Amino acid sequence: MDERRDAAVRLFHVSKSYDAGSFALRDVSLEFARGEFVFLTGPSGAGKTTLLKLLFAAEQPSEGQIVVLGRNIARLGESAIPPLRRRIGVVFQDFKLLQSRTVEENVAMALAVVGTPRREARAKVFSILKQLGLQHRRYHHPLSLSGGEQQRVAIARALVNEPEILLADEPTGNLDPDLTVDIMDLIASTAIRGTTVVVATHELGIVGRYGKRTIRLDQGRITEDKKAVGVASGM
Amino acid sequence: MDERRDAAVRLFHVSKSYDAGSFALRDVSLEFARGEFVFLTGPSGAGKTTLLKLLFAAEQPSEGQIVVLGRNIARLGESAIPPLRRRIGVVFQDFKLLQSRTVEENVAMALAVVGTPRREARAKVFSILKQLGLQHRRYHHPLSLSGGEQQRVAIARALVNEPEILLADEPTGNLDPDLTVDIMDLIASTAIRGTTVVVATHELGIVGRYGKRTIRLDQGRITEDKKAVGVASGM
Amino acid sequence: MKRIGVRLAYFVRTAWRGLRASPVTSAVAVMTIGISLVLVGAFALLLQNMESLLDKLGGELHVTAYLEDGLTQGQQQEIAHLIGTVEGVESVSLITKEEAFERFRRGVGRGSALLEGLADNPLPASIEIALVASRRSASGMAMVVASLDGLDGIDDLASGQDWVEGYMRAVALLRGLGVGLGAILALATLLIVANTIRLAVFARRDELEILSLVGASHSFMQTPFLLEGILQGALGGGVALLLLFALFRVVLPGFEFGLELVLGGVSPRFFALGESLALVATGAGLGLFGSAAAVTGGWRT
Amino acid sequence: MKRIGVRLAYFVRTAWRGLRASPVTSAVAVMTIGISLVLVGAFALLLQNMESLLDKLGGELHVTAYLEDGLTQGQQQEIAHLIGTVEGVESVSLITKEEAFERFRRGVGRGSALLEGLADNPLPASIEIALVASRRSASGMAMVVASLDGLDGIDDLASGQDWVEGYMRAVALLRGLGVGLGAILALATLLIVANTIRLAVFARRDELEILSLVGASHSFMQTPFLLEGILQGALGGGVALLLLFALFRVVLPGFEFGLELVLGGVSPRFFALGESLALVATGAGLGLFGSAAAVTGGWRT
Ligand SMILES: Nc1ncnc2c1ncn2[C@@H]1O[C@H](COP(=O)(O)OP(=O)(O)OP(=O)(O)O)[C@@H](O)[C@H]1O
Ligand SMILES: Nc1ncnc2c1ncn2[C@@H]1O[C@H](COP(=O)(O)OP(=O)(O)OP(=O)(O)O)[C@@H](O)[C@H]1O
Ligand SMILES: [Mg+2]
Ligand SMILES: [Mg+2]
Repeated sequence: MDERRDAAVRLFHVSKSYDAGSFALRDVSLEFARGEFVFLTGPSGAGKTTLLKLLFAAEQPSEGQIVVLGRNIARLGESAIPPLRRRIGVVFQDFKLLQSRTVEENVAMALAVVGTPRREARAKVFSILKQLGLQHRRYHHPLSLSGGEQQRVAIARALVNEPEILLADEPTGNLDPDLTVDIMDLIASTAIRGTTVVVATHELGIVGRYGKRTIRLDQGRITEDKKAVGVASGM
Repeated sequence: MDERRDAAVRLFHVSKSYDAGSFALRDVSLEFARGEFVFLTGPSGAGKTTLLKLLFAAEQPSEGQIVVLGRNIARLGESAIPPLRRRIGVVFQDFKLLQSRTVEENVAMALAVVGTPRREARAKVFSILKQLGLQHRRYHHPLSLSGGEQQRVAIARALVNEPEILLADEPTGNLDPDLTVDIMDLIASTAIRGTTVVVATHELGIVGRYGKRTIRLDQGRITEDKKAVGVASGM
Repeated sequence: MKRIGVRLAYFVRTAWRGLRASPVTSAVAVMTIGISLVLVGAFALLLQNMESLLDKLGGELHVTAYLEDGLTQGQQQEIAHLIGTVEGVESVSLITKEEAFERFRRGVGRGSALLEGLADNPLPASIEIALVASRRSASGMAMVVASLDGLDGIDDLASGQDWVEGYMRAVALLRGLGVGLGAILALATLLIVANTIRLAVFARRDELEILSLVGASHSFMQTPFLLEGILQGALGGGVALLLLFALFRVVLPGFEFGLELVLGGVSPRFFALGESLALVATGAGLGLFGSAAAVTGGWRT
Repeated sequence: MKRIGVRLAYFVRTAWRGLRASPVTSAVAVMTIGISLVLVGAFALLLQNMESLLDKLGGELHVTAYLEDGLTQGQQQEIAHLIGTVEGVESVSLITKEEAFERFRRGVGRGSALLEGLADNPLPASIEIALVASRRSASGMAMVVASLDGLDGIDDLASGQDWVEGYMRAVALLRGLGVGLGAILALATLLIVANTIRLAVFARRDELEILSLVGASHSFMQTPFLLEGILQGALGGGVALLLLFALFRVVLPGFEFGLELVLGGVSPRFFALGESLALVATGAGLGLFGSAAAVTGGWRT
């Protein structure tokens, strides 16, 4: 947060409307510093997922400007989106794992895309799976995993590439309390190493535990932006 | 719980092993009365989903006997499974909604299967969606819903048919705390009306709030079976 | 009773929705069936018309009985009548010496000039004997020849065995090729159609999984797919029929002259109503078969 | 450089896994391409052999110059030589009076008995003039006839215009039918193949969606599918080639006699190496086209 002066993400008066007349996001302005850890909370349908989707260019804003890692999303050509996405890790609310591939192959997809040689990729995948307590499941297919295991595979895929930004949508919704703490600690540690982390979650217990910056959305508007408690940015 | 003497579900020394050598469930014996409300908890990979899958015959036990609504699952022929499933509502951990159908059509699938006339079906669907605060989304497709909205559609589909047994796997994982309480109250109310309800969940807060019977699984074994607090069975 | 009505309505509605929900996939199936049936149908048309040509050629097969010189016209006619009663003979026609000469002159063509130098007509009168269809083979002919042999007034019997041999082989070749190619084509069509629908169903396996989970019986899940298959097949058959008719009406007349050469004066005939319906029914059958094959692939959870 | 190697390896691996992961779907595509190419290929074979038959028949087309009576052999040869130099003439061959009579006798066949009564040979000597390929038409023939007309020693010129007319029409009909049916067949094949692969890709849209979400570029996502298409197409082409060869070797000999009737002595010829490779390449092209069409259907998120 100190060395790099530019923000990782900037939103200027961003609105998003899927259907004419209703807004999933309305006039949102925000700035996330590099290496910052941010919680996104709010009731179901508040626009959390929508906000994350805008950040990795899965949706285009209806109004306003979004600058991610120095690039203006609204002005991005088709061909500029993939390179941007390779610098962003995303944990999807519905995991989006490929049933026909093993756990290892699913995680390795994120590495194949950036051209990592196979041997190197296997080593990286093994190491991240081990951190998530999944190394013994690496040759299984997602369908034969429990919900929590699948969620961890999704997290592994998002982290394996050491992304500059990590977007996590409800990353612990299927985890028990103990695992939740383990995984959130892992995610938090990436922030210490300089990754900007945005976690959308309903679990206020976790939010309280970490004392990080917390942005609350309701009906597409920011209703609260609570600064982090204390100075340290990752413990 | 008083009028009907027979149990809704009985498990006798049930084990389930997907891969030789490892057990997802191990020597589980249980009995759920009709109209009983049971929480199933335990860490990720404990076997909660596996137990639910056995109850609606999505998997066969490796050992032991399972009697559901008077039928022995292990001895059920192919053709006897559908009629049994029509008496059981299931909320899946991954929702299992059809992206190509509207919310209304997704919920109506459970009614079409039992041959409910169309007009009647529409009325029932509307009523259950309204209870879940989703009536305005009934012509939307699941992809255009937030995670929490999709979860409620899955709940609606499980409930619309007034099943004798309701199995819910992590039904509030994508809901914010307020909605969670609303939905859990709705689910609990079905138990009062005589439905046997089994809810697998990580959220110990909810479990505590309702003071219901709570079965804790760990590595496929029952490690705790806490009886309900008090007498009333649904409030 | 009411339940059945509800269910039927559901099946039809679901099948219809299935068709509309995946228009590209459905169009592919219809088109595949259509194109395949155009090929099969064109082939059937060709065979059918070829058969009439063969029939016509077969009608020209005959045994010739050369009569002795010096018979009166009455005697000749008597012999002709007698031959007409022999088993296996369909009809007879008498060729007088003069007619024979005239035919020969025409047959020789340009060289006929040199016939003018002939003083006398050396050709005999003859009787052309057409055979019933079942005797139109080398052996059948030989039987007829045998039963005529030795008849009074007949000098010689010629059955053009060589030609018969060739004709019979050509018929066998064409029929064989026809049936063989037709069978290959039909098999290919069946495979392609079944697999196309299989893929289409595969693309909708989510739906089948969910239906199964909410307690749908196998027949409940399968019926709409089967209906869809039948409908797609029938549509494909209809498309094929229209295309064939268009080809027949629009394309063929341009080749009229050439066709005459190929078909030898047999004017080409399109399918009758029954055959047209059979084509559509074949399409429906293909669709049903394809979707049945696709749908019985086991999909428990 | 290293990146490119890594990437290439990835593409090949992914394409191969794609083929193996959905063996049924891949087999369907290969089979569809194979069957389609068998039809197209059988047709091409037929056309090719028919063309040689037509060529052979065309080679028999000729203008006949009947020579005046009473020329010496030397004079006749001189005229033949002269005619050989005329533009449009490919070759000439002299038929003496005796040869002409012998031919006529053979041509008449059974009726030849009556020629024995002739005292004198009334047939003229003639020169048969074969034309270069470009002149093998009614008008081309007329031009040659015109330039020979009035030549000393020539009594009459006959070009068998009627026959030429019929021949030319038959050729036009067959070529037209050939090209027309071939085009329809090729189009049908293209459609079926493209749509089969389209369905196959459709069945794997999840993979494309996820790849896109983790930042794969379009070319990165498409290349394995295109490779797969090419591979399936080439395999289909190979299958077609084998099937055709089997048909050619195993099935045709059974019809040898009949074939001779149809092909008129032209012995059937299979594809040469180049043509065989072209068939496989056509398959690969079809596969590439099909997967390209399937893959460029837009799949952002
Ligand atoms: N693709 C879409 N098309 C139309 N409407 C959409 C689409 N995606 C989201 N919406 C709507 O936009 C609103 C915000 O959705 P969003 O998914 O951002 O909510 P959320 O905060 O992630 O909720 P949850 O906690 O339930 O996941 C919701 O009302 C939703 O129905
Ligand atoms: N189809 C399958 N094939 C093989 N192994 C399986 C299969 N389904 C589940 N398992 C394994 O069985 C164990 C229990 O899985 P289950 O899904 O029942 O856990 P769970 O309690 O629901 O966990 P979670 O809270 O993470 O959803 C896990 O270790 C899982 O990997
Ligand atoms: Mg969301
Ligand atoms: Mg589970």
